[in-house]
Amino acid sequence: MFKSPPYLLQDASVSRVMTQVCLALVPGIAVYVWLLGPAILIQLAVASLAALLSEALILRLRGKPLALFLSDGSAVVTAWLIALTFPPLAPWWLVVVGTVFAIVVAKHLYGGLGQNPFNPAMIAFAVCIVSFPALMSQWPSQGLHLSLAEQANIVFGLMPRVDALAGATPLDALKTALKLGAESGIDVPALLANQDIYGNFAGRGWEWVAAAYLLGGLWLWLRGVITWQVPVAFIAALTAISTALWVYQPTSFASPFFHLFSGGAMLGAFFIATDPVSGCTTPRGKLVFGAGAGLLAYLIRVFGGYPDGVAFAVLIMNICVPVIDLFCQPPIFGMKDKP
Amino acid sequence: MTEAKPLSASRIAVRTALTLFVFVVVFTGFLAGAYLWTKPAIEASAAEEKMKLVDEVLPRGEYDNRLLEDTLALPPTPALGLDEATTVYRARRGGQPAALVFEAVAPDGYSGKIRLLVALRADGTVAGVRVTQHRETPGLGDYIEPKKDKNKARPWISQFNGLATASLSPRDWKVKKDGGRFDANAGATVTPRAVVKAVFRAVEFAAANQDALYSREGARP
Amino acid sequence: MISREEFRTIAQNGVWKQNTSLVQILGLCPLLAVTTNAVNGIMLSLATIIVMALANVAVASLRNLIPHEIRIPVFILIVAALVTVVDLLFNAKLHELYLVLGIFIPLIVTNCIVLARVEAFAAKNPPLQSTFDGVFMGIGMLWTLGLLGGLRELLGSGTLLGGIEMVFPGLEPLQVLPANYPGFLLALLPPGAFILLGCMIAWKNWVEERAALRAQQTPPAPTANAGCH
Amino acid sequence: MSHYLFILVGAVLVNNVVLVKILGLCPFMGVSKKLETAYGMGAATTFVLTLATGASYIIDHYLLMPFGLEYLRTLSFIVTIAAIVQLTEMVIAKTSPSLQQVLGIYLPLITTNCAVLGVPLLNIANRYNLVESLLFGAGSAVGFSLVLVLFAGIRERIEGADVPRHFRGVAIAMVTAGLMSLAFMGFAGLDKYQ
Amino acid sequence: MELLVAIAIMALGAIVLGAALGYASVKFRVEGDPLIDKIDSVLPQTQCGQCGYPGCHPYAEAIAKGDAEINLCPPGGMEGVQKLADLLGREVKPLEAEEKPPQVAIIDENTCIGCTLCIQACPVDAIVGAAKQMHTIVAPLCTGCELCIPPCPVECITMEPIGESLDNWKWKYPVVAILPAEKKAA
Amino acid sequence: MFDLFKFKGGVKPPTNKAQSTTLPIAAAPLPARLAVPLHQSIGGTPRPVVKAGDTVLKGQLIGQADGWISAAVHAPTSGTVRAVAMRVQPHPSGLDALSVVIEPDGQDRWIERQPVDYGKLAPEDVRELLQAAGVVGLGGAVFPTHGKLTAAKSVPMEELVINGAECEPFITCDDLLMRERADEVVRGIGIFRDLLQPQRVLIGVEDNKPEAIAALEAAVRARGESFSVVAVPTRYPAGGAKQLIRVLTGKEVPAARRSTDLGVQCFNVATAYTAWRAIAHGEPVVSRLVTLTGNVRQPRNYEALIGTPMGELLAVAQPNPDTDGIIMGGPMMGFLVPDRDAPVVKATNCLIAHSDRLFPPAPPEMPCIRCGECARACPHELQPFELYWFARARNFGKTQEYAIFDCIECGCCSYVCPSRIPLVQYFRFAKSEIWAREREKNAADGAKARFEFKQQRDEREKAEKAEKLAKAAAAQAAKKAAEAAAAAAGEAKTDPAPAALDPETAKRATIEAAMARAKAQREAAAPRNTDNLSAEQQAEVAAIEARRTQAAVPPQSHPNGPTE
Ligand SMILES: Cc1cc2nc3c(=O)[nH]c(=O)nc-3n(C[C@H](O)[C@H](O)[C@H](O)COP(=O)(O)O)c2cc1C
Ligand SMILES: Cc1cc2nc3c(=O)[nH]c(=O)nc-3n(C[C@H](O)[C@H](O)[C@H](O)COP(=O)(O)O)c2cc1C
Ligand SMILES: Cc1cc2nc3c(=O)[nH]c(=O)nc-3n(C[C@H](O)[C@H](O)[C@H](O)COP(=O)(O)O)c2cc1C
Ligand SMILES: Cc1cc2nc3c(=O)[nH]c(=O)nc-3n(C[C@H](O)[C@H](O)[C@H](O)CO)c2cc1C
Ligand code: SF4
Ligand code: SF4
Ligand code: SF4
Ligand code: SF4
Ligand code: FES
Repeated sequence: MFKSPPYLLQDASVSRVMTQVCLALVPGIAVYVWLLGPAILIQLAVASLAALLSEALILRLRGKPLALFLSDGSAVVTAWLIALTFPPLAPWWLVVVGTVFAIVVAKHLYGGLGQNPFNPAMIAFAVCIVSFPALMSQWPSQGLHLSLAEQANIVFGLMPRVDALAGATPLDALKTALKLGAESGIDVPALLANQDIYGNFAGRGWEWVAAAYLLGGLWLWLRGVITWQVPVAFIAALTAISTALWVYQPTSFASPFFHLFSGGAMLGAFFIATDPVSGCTTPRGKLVFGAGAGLLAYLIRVFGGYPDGVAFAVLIMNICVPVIDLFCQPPIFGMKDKP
Repeated sequence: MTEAKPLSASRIAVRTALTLFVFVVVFTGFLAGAYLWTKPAIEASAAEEKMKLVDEVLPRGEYDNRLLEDTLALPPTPALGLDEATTVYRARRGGQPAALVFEAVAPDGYSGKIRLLVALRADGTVAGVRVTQHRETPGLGDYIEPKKDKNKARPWISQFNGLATASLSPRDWKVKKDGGRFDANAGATVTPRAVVKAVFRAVEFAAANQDALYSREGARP
Repeated sequence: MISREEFRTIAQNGVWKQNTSLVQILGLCPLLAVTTNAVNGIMLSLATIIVMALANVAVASLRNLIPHEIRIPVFILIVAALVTVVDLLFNAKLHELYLVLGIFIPLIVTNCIVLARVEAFAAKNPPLQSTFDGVFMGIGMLWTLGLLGGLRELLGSGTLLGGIEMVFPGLEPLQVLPANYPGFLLALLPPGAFILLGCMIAWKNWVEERAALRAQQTPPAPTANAGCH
Repeated sequence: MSHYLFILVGAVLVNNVVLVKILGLCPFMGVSKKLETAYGMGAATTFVLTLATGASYIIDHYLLMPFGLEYLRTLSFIVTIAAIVQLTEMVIAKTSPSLQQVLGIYLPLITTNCAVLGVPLLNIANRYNLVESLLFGAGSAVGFSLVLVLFAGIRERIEGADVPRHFRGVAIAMVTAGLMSLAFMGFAGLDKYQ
Repeated sequence: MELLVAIAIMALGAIVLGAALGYASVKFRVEGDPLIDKIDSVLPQTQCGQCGYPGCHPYAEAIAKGDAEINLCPPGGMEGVQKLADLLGREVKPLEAEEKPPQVAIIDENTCIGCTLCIQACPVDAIVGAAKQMHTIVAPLCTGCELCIPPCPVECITMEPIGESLDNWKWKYPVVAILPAEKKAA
Repeated sequence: MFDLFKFKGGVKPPTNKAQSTTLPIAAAPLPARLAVPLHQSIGGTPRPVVKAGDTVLKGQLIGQADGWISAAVHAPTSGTVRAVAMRVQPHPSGLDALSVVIEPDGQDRWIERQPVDYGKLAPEDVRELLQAAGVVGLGGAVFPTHGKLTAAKSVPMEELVINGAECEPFITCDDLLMRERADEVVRGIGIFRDLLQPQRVLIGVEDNKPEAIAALEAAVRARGESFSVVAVPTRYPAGGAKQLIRVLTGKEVPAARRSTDLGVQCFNVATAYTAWRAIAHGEPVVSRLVTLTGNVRQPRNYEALIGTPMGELLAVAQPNPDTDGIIMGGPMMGFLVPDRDAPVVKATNCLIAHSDRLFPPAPPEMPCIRCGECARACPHELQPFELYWFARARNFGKTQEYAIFDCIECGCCSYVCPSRIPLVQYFRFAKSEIWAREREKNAADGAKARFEFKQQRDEREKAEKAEKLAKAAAAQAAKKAAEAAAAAAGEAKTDPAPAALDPETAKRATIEAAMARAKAQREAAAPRNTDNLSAEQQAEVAAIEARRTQAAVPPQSHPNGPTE
């Protein structure tokens, strides 16, 4: 018997933490299915399966206990976040490539759970958007209603990828429109007035999905799974910069509301930037991390080459984590008056 | 090594400088020799390189002058999207103007400028267009380059071949999605829009200044 | 002259044991930048081999004439002169490839391998050994660049020997994977280069570990005899 | 004015010498095991690189171009750079033994840092004028130092990770550099107004 | 002509740079090598000579000069090799000899003839005694280098591993509960 | 009411205190044999003053304090000393240490006790009395109390904090002490107050002990003292001295400083009680209150003699059959005693009968997910996961950068960790490695200094010898010159050297055998690394060899050496 003090332990476990994250995603997924169709469920299943299988394989190769690590739930969280950030009708192999890359390269080459410096789900997204930009920017066009079977057929390549499905997310559409520039006579308010695409205040349908993520995120915070610093800093930074530019030139920049409720902003603020493993851990570091991610996300989505910037923003901040944490160490007991 | 008594700094400096001098003289001489020896070959292959590009936009058979030597220096021309000086090549057949080969830039590609080489015949038809430099997204926007285009038989860029500019209205110079006559790959219309717009502007500019371009004194053979 | 044994060590070191890319971790820039296909990598390696061999000869022969304090500038001078000659040759004879390789031909000068070998080997050894050293170091570089280039090409576009037409006009690249292979673009981009090189280094570690294990399992005969009862 | 800003941002982030242009990798890999050395190497490289771009611009414009001697660029640049490095080394050794202790073994490596020759050559390819060249040079150097320091931070952390045996050391560092480079692709397009 | 211009210009550069370098090499010459001290501070200061050098400092000099590998000091153990590798940026190499547990020398008091040979041999003055008197080793001072063993004419010195006591007891590395699922690699 | 401050972190494990507070304190039965360790407090190990066979009386000195930071040890009962030998210790290592084994005679006869009126004594004398009585901190650190009873010179003593918090689950000995012996506790506090002269005296008791608070308040009132009895919120580790000081005074004592530098000092209530008994009754510390609880049928507090074997003591509380170990201390900071024969010592406040039912084994350790729970729980506001990360990788330099020595090993971090990492174990491991390294480094520095000194000495001796030789040669030359001058005719001269050598060669033969053996051994050891040495090195080795051969000369003048 090997036991070490303390002999009392609180009732907590990694799998419980991960389960709570999954639970918190459920409202978002429900709204997603309700407004945008059930394809996302297929993707969630494909991603989870791919994640668990690749994790099992690599655990075996590394001679680690399978059951213990497969049941920790972290691979499922990664898989779900991958599925939720990929286009719902992306071909199944795209999701699999992303997930396997995330689990094998981004996670297990660094030793697995808890040791990866980069957010695996975002690595998956980045790898796929860089490698397969066409497939990663095909979102179902608005008002496209397909049955579950049809959607499954598209995902599994049994049905041609009709052009009708090559819509763009609100962010992408806005960006494309802006690229045409002043000469095309399009200004942002006019564009956003289009209810069909932009719905009430962000992308049609998307705004409610984002709102549900917000709700789930708040629940996570209440449960103590995440702390307030990252989401608050992320949202504050995104709001600040988008408000500033919007006030400065409302014809070319969208409102902060639009930016908060479109794309991956809410998911990013509450579920992705908060990844404890790859994010900052000191309280002040978390503020810097969140603010940096929010700022970069805006810059990339508005001025950069990719329709949404959350993934790259988080990855770029991941790079800075060790240095940020180094400079943000909180003072320890009894040393508060000294810097 | 000789452990002689330390020399003064200036003595050492002179000694080092001289040694280095000798080495430099020897090796520079060697290099200069090599340069002079390869110079003709390099110039030839540079010319050949240029001709290869020109050949892609303008068939050899359509002119009989030494095109690379019949050039005109063009100052920075906003109409061509150019903010630096370039060269216009003038093809003639039997001394008569045959075609102009010149550069143009589409400034509003998906990720920056797209450089084009355009050949416009004297009769107002487009002989061909080639992309010479771009940073469009690989796998998405790069089909404007025939090498990368999945459609090998009829690459996208070949749509410009033989277009009679006079018969087109400005409304036609658009991608189909915007109501024009040019195809574009679904999901990547920013790039073709930019190219089409740039070609249109370039062709208009050349057509308007045709006389001057053919006749202005440049380097003639 | 050079003994067989010496030759073997030089060859082994260059090609495997002291492989510049996988062990010394030098000369990484060309290794990663030009290996979007095997041909580029191989051609640049050939250029490097030429430079390295000639530079080693030159330095080894002149080593006694070079004063210590300007040792490095003179070495660099020699290397730079050779590189420029190679640059001019590529420009003249393989112009297309010259354009593709771009600044990486002049950058052979700063390729750490060249200077490292000049400093570490040629400056201390006679010309013949130095030449071999340069050549084998180059061969080590050649196969790694070729392999990495091939891997990236295959993963990225499903072909092999892309760009061969620039060296041998008339030859065509091989389409290895099915034509509708979507192409894993990442492999052709810098991140793919880094990651694949990381995997190659891990692969070399694995091979060496296996070799070491095998050597342990089959110990030399006398020890085995002594070990049994 | 904003044109200069874009050159600078482009050089530091969008076209980062190490992660995008793939230059200067040997010191990037070699001197990033510890944050401390990374700071020093970054500083030294910034100094040398900025100086090298200035010097090579002057050499190119006032010595080589007037006489049509462009083919001597490589030779003259690199010899000048080597001399600058050696001078720096001597001055540091004399004036700051502590800096020498940290950098002593690495300073000579700067000569063989591709970035130091590559950036001046890129300057010429981009037809930058003196101010632009210096900005691009300094920007590249800052970009180099920045990623070097961040990379060192990550490597220090990975030291403690349970990395699979064969990947320990350089291999995982290489993978990390790859993922950093992937992240840096996010900056793509931020300099497109240049 | 072109050739001459090229040579002239380069020669000019060469003279300027050469002069600057030569001048600087004299003006900025530094004495001594702080590296040696750094290396020396990493070595265990056992002064046992097992590295093949007469003491730690000479070994440090040899390493600094590049004449010696960093893996020759058995008392330093793998940890020492690691530290040297970190300091010098060299590759870690396995130690030349196997590591020994810490030990002290003990003199068998009944056999000792008081010859003082071991006193002369001990590099760290850990042996006390006078001629013809029984000698004793001051255990806390003994570095366990074994240098006193060979000179003893009557073989009365033996090495004993240092046992565990409450004073030097250490908490062990926590047993990692995660074991391979399948049989551990034999 | 009293304004309380807060400390960050902390946890609230189930307290499990009710079980052992139902019955009053009882006296534990006299065991058959007592093993009293000499080292029972921080500081120097007391020197034994008895030997096997001596008879001792209860309270008789058996270990004399060694130095100022050390406290005396006394016989817990009357009887015979059976041995002064190595016996197993109540220590996680299970190692032995010097103990006095006493066989009780069953009469429990006290030596003559001398109560004193400390008011008439100089403060130094009171401190000496306390040291002689073996009064040490009973809160767990067992620091000799007299050592803590001096105020800092530069800082006025503002608060005396009395620690009755008893925050660890299961433990109730201080609670019962305060309930039943509040008066003596208050009188003991009075001694401390008189010695330290603080402006305020604050008695901190966790608010889950209302009876104790009431008893103390009554006692304070009865004595007419001005001490404040303060109920502090129940949260582990509110009883840690630094936390309690923080809660009561708002002061944070950094790890590197003493609390007296901030004008505060802290004592445990039991320490105050023993101090009073020692001064006012002349009774040295020979017993203490021990809570017997956990997997037992009858949890209760006992007054147990120091040296009682733990297994024997626990049996009094009737452990359940599935008991498979004894935890000394609480479940948070205590440890499983490796041997049931380990004795009760002054630090033993509680014995918990352990069973897997009561303390289920932790699920397997998972990797740290950096969730930060531990950092939020750490009362010292450290970053336990960073400490863990570097301790696990054996990067001890980094653990020190992250202030590992500020960790008080309270176990809060391990308690909350969802990955079930035994964090504290990693920290203990890292700390003891760092200490070991420190020891090694000191040893190496010493060795280096001695080596250099020896080298210098050798140099000097060589120089002296050379000088002597030169002088001798000069003298001889002079002599020869004189001789030559005298024998002007130029006689053939004889060389005296061979003659001088002759007797030595003869003597050498006597120990030839020994020398041969030594040589063979030396040669067996020599060849290492000597073949590729540079010329100078070889010269140096040769010089060393030469020195050795030279050194071999002196004993040769004592041919009978080997047979001695
Ligand atoms: C990463 C990424 C890169 C893209 N690159 C290009 C490109 O190079 N060229 C292009 O025309 N569209 C590109 N797009 C697509 C545009 O954002 C936009 O969706 C598309 O051009 C609109 O085409 P549509 O009008 O056919 O929907 C890219 C999209 C993404 C997500
Ligand atoms: C070498 C040493 C000297 C000490 N000297 C004093 C002292 O002069 N005054 C004092 O109040 N405490 C002194 N202490 C005690 C500690 O500061 C601390 O109060 C004691 O360990 C109780 O703390 P704890 O039980 O909270 O761990 C000393 C400790 C050590 C190790
Ligand atoms: C985590 C922790 C918890 C502690 N809990 C208590 C406690 O509940 N009661 C107590 O008297 N001492 C406790 N101590 C010991 C005190 O820190 C301190 O040593 C003691 O109060 C000083 O008094 P003493 O010298 O009289 O023992 C604890 C120490 C630590 C590190
Ligand atoms: C609050 C929270 C957020 C998480 N976010 C992510 C995420 O964005 N991407 C991901 O791959 N895993 C995420 N995980 C799961 C897990 O931490 C991740 O797989 C680790 O990086 C694997 O080592 C999250 C877990 C928690 C508790
Ligand atoms: S082996 Fe190590 S301890 Fe012994 S002398 Fe050499 S360096 Fe010193
Ligand atoms: S006593 Fe012997 S083993 Fe110990 S230090 Fe001296 S020579 Fe070495
Ligand atoms: S509580 Fe455990 S898992 Fe969480 S950060 Fe701390 S050590 Fe890591
Ligand atoms: S054991 Fe140490 S690190 Fe853990 S909570 Fe307590 S003080 Fe903090
Ligand atoms: S090859 Fe570029 S720095 Fe070494």
